[in-house]
Amino acid sequence: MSAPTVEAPRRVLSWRPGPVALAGAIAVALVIAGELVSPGFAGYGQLVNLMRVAAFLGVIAIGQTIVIIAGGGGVDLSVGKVATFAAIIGSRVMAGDDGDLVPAVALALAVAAAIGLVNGLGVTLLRIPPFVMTLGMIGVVQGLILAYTGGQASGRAAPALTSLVNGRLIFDLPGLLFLWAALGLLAVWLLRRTTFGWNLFAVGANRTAAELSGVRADRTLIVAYVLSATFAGLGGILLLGYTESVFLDLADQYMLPSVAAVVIGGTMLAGGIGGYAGTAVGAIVLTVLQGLLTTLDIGGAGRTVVNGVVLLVLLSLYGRQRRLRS
Amino acid sequence: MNVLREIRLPGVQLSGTATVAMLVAAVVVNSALQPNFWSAYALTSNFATFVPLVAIAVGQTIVVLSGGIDLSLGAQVTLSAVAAVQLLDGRLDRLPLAVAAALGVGLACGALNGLVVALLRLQPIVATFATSFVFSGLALVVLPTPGGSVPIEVTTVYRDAVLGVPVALLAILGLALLWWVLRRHRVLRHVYAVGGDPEAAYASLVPVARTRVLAYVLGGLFAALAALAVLANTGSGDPFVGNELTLASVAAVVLGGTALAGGRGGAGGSILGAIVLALVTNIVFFADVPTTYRQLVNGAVIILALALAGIPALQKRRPAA
Amino acid sequence: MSTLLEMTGVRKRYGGVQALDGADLTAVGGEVHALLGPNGSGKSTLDKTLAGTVVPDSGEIRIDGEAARIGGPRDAHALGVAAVHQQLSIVGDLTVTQNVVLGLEPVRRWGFLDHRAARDRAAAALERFAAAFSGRLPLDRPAGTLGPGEQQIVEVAKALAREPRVLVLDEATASLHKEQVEVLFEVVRELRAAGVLVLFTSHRLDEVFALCDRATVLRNGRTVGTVELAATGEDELVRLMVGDLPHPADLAVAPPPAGAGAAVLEVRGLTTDRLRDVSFTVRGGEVLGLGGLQGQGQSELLLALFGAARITAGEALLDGEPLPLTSPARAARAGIALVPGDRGRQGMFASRPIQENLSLASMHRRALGRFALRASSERRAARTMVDRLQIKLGSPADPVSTLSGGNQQKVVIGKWLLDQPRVVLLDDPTKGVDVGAKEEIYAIVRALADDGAIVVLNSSDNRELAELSDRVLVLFEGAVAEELAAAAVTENRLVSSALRLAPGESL
Amino acid sequence: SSDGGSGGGGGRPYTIGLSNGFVGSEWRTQMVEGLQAAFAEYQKQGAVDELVVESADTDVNGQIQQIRNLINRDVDAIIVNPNSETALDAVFREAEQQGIQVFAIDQAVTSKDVTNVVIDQAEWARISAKWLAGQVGEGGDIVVVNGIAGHPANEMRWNAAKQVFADAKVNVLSVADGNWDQATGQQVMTNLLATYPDVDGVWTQDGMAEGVFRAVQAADRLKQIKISGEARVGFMRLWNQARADGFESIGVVNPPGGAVSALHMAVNALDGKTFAGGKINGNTVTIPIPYTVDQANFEQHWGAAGGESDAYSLDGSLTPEQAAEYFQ
Ligand SMILES: Nc1ncnc2c1ncn2[C@@H]1O[C@H](COP(=O)(O)OP(=O)(O)OP(=O)(O)O)[C@@H](O)[C@H]1O
Ligand SMILES: Nc1ncnc2c1ncn2[C@@H]1O[C@H](COP(=O)(O)OP(=O)(O)OP(=O)(O)O)[C@@H](O)[C@H]1O
Ligand SMILES: O[C@@H]1[C@@H](O)[C@H](O)OC[C@H]1O
Ligand SMILES: [Mg+2]
Ligand SMILES: [Mg+2]
Repeated sequence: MSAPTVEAPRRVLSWRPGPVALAGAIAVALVIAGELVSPGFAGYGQLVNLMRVAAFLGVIAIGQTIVIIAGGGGVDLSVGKVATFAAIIGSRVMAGDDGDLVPAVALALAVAAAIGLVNGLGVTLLRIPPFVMTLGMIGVVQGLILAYTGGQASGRAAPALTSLVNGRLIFDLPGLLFLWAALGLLAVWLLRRTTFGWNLFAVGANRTAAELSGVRADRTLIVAYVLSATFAGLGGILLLGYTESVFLDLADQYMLPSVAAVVIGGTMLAGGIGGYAGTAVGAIVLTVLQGLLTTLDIGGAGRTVVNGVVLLVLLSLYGRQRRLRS
Repeated sequence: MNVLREIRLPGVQLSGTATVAMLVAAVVVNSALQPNFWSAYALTSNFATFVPLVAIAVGQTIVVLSGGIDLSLGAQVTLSAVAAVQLLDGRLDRLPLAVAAALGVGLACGALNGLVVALLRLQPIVATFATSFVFSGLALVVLPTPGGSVPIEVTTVYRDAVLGVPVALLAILGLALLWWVLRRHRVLRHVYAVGGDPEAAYASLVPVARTRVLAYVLGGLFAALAALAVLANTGSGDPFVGNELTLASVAAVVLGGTALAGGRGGAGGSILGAIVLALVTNIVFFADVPTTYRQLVNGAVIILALALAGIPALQKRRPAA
Repeated sequence: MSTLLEMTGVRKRYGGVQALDGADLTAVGGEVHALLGPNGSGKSTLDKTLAGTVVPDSGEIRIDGEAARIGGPRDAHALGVAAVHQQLSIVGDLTVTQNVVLGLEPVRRWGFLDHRAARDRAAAALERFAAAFSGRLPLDRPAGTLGPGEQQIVEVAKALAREPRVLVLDEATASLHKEQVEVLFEVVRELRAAGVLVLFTSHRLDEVFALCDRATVLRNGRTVGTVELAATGEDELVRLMVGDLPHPADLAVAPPPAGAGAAVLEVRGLTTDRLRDVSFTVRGGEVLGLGGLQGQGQSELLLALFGAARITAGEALLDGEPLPLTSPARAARAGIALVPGDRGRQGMFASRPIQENLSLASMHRRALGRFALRASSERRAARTMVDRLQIKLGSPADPVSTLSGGNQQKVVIGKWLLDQPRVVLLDDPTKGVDVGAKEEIYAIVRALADDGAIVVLNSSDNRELAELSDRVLVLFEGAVAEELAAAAVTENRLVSSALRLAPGESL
Repeated sequence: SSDGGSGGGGGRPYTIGLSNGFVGSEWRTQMVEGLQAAFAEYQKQGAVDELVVESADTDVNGQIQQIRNLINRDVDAIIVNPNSETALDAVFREAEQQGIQVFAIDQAVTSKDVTNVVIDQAEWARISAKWLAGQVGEGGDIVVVNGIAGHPANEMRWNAAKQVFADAKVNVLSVADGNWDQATGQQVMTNLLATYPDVDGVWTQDGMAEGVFRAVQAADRLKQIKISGEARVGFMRLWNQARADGFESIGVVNPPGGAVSALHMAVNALDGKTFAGGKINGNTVTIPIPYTVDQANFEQHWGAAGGESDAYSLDGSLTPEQAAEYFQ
């Protein structure tokens, strides 16, 4: 046996920079393509706009990343509805008044977290497959929304929230981007530098082994679903700041794109592999793609087909699974 | 070692009895709430309603068994349906052509999915989400606005009964029979093996890539059959008609006892699961649940059904602490 | 006899690891050829290039003198190669029959399955091993419900059913008990007589000497020589494999918390589905072995003590305090460690870095507020274990799946050593571990005991039990049948005791 | 109603069913609530006894099930806001065969077994398109934020508006889809502005104008870009605030109250009356667009509706008397 080789552990805690860099390169390529086909697309103002739009998806996808990493078929299809519900609660409570902003956000996030808790309990204690648990939850939350609003969402964003989201800070960048950066760093830290994060990866990679290593797998999973719903709720609140008014289906459309952003970012749906940096870039890629498709005047049908094809190309660049034969 | 096997279980897998029990309960409750549940019209119309979801659920089952999932099945239904209805143009003599077109489209869509999932090795949830855009976009190209018509004979026969047995029920039995036949074929055995453990299957000489492609192709085949049922049920073409069947098909698969992780389960359960799903909607209606709460109750019932099935697993798993 | 198989200059690189670095192997039909080497030397990789699950970067494989292109398992099958890999290829949800015929299912017209023919073929392949299933072949049981040894036999039967000319057995005996091994050997000898080439890999040298004709030894991915075993002594072979045996390092493991020296574990009437009224007492500093035929509840007992089995009666006290037997997490917090028997399923996080695998069980101790990790201290902790256990790796950031089997096992053990356990439960801890590493692990076990920890050890290897245990409980059908103490703990005694208890199963 | 099995027919009081396949929109809520209020009036008169509401987010297949449930509930008439222009044809026939009268609202359907009671979507679009064309003038450049491509109402509206712009020689630079969703409309308009910062106007439909406005406002181009608006309170609030700076817009009412108009028609029809000649074209009864909010009458409408919540659509429906005039 040769002497044990311990290489300089240069990337002990950073996992696979590959997909992130690649996704970033693709985002840049899309922007350049956009500028070529519709000049103005790569202007500073438009880039900032795109980043701002990406932020909503990016924040919602934080939780989606966590849940997917947790494995066991982990996925949260209810993020869109939960985001909508949080925005509805928030807008009704703050009702356009800065004074009520904090309680409004707190209440909205608490309700979101409670929904996440139910998802988590269903997935762990009752062993309902996450896909179906969170799918059923969509109907439940929709019912709660109708009951809460009577079918008419009302209320308005507090000015402070709007100026946080839309207002320009340094470099003419909206506050939302700083907020997203901070949340993103928090997510990365949580995943890479905390016992929760490492437990999460362990549970995702091999739940039995995790339990037999003393990890409380159920608790970890429940926390994952609570975080997912909470970040979704936060995304909904931020979206409220952007639109200022609220609607019954405000954030519903984020359901599958949030999963796509995670996968494009290199996280494996099988669980146990991935990270948030990739997801953030994935959210940007998807948003730039939508922006590009919007400015191309190719008609709804063509746009839809191109959207699908480009997604496939993106995925085939790195969203691939291992091969069976090495 | 059974303890650890349970810890390892990725989710509930309903037993056949649980699914059947659910169906019986749904039928009993529904017939109690709906006075004319057993009338000829109610029976034929109920079964007519079930067929599209049943068909697509069988297709989804095969894909799920292979370890995948197909979020484009609904879009495939749409594309197959609009292709068929365009050719059909209201003429009965064109029916064989239209059926062939629907099947051809379904198989081609399945082949594309198989290609991207098995050969390019893209992750199925997102890959098929992407192909669903391709299929729905193409559906709009084929049929830019709703139109086209199905010969009246087709829609009439679909709503008819033969010797008191609804034609739509016969269609469901036909789907079950098709499944029963497939189940006895080597390809389905390989589908189970690949879904159960791809690496082991590969080392055991199973043509993994080809099997995966075939699973998606079979998914497409059943999507095409669903499309034909949709056409018979609706009587005309619509470029959005099937898209929402997708998620319901996954719910039906799980209610039917197939593990989303792959390799375990079967389409028999999914057929029952699809019927249960449709009956729950009826029950909620006939129980006069206020409209505000219908979706809530619907979602909660599905979660509860799965939860009840999960409780035995819970009890087995841990000692009373 | 003419050369049947010739592998020359085979190279395979995985990222930063050169798994095979120009390995050669030449073998003839009608011999049992051992493929030996320390953990990570490339044995399995070489086997896989032959079986088609790994495509080498370069090198040549000739069969009957013809250059063979093996692009996948089915190419290998066409050339008459069948393999039992170290990592089993059993599909747990399929029945035993379905597994045995998998990929080569007998079919009738149009590809429809012929169930009768499949059963017949499976029954024929398994018949030889009937005794291992207490006479009744579990043809229709899902293979996943079988024990590890039984699964291993199904895997062997599957390979045999392919009627190979070249049969690869990569640690195919690792989960087998002595009796089962004997049956397998009989079959192998018949195959040899029929002109089949059997490539045999095992870390149990007695098996190698008992069965094989020649041995090719790999080191660091290169062939260091081929020897006639009849003319080679064990020491010589070991030296060929590992160079001079390293002195077990000065293994100062983290000592258990002060005052734990007098720890006492008292088990009273422990009963589960598979255990009947098990009672015993162990003290700190003692190694308690669990003996008997395989599958008599040894693993279940360890799992039960770790809170991972459903207990219907009984209790366990550590220093007089009742142990929570309800969850592994609680057990771990009470100072218990378990090295489980099934490394892949229960022990490791294949896709996660070696670093995390090592840190996981103990990181909360080093974390700020049990939550915030410091990269540097985690790195240091992992490095300590890598050095102590001499884990051969590229970088600690690599997934643990990139390690050889033996090195993976060291990682699984290492994660608990960082946690300063008071009670260490070991389920076959040296399965698949090479001679050198085995010595290291033995030294660790002794050091743990010397520092006052309680060690409970299950092993499929009676030699190992005899060497390490102060006392052995022989289990039979979930109950303690006999207790062997001190001088009575010998390999022979263990074997005879196990067999005597199962007269119906004379193998 | 008490007659079993075959449903339909019989005299007063009538049972009416509503099938609505989309609830993610305040407009639909208003539609349902308006119908319920009008229904209560008829109930007092003893003309009707029960309103059976089927309202959920669903697809065509689900709506077929809704309608079958209503048939099984023995309703006398069904008011349906259809999820498809064509794909409910066969189930409508089932209803017709059981003697149930079906009225489609909001969007016309092709089935001859149904009476469409709808506004003229093409005309609805033409009003705002003409206004915008007038604002940007010949040679003006505009972009368009439409609803969902392939959706019948969307196609009808856009085909009419497109013609208006062609006739007025207005250049349509790009057409994008905003999914009848304010947030999406806002994002889409933001993207369009990046590529076409110098457009003179944007034509959009109801349900997206508020988002489009915010996007233009964020780009600080409200003064340069004309926006065809919507008659909803949220948009009108923005309009009101911007009026001081000279902002002008238009909001054509797309009345949720169409359901109420249809209810009046249904009661008349169930009473055995038939449509007067000239009032029905094929199987379509076109009800007038109630009114249009414009620069001139803004104050008046804002004064009346400003207290409602943002999602409220300005509304209007036929009175029972007006509805009766459609019959012989
Ligand atoms: N880790 C994995 N997880 C899931 N799928 C995988 C994995 N690795 C490989 N696959 C799939 O299995 C296939 C195995 O490759 P290969 O092409 O050799 O298949 P095969 O069994 O030889 O079939 P054929 O001979 O028909 O090509 C890959 O193409 C891929 O689709
Ligand atoms: N899939 C893989 N990815 C990366 N490295 C690998 C992979 N498989 C094997 N290796 C590396 O190749 C080397 C040889 O491994 P191999 O499994 O062939 O060893 P072995 O001789 O069979 O060892 P053991 O006795 O422990 O089974 C090891 O260093 C191992 O870490
Ligand atoms: O049906 C449509 C409604 O749902 C939407 O919200 O507004 C416009 C209507 O035509
Ligand atoms: Mg090996
Ligand atoms: Mg191949």
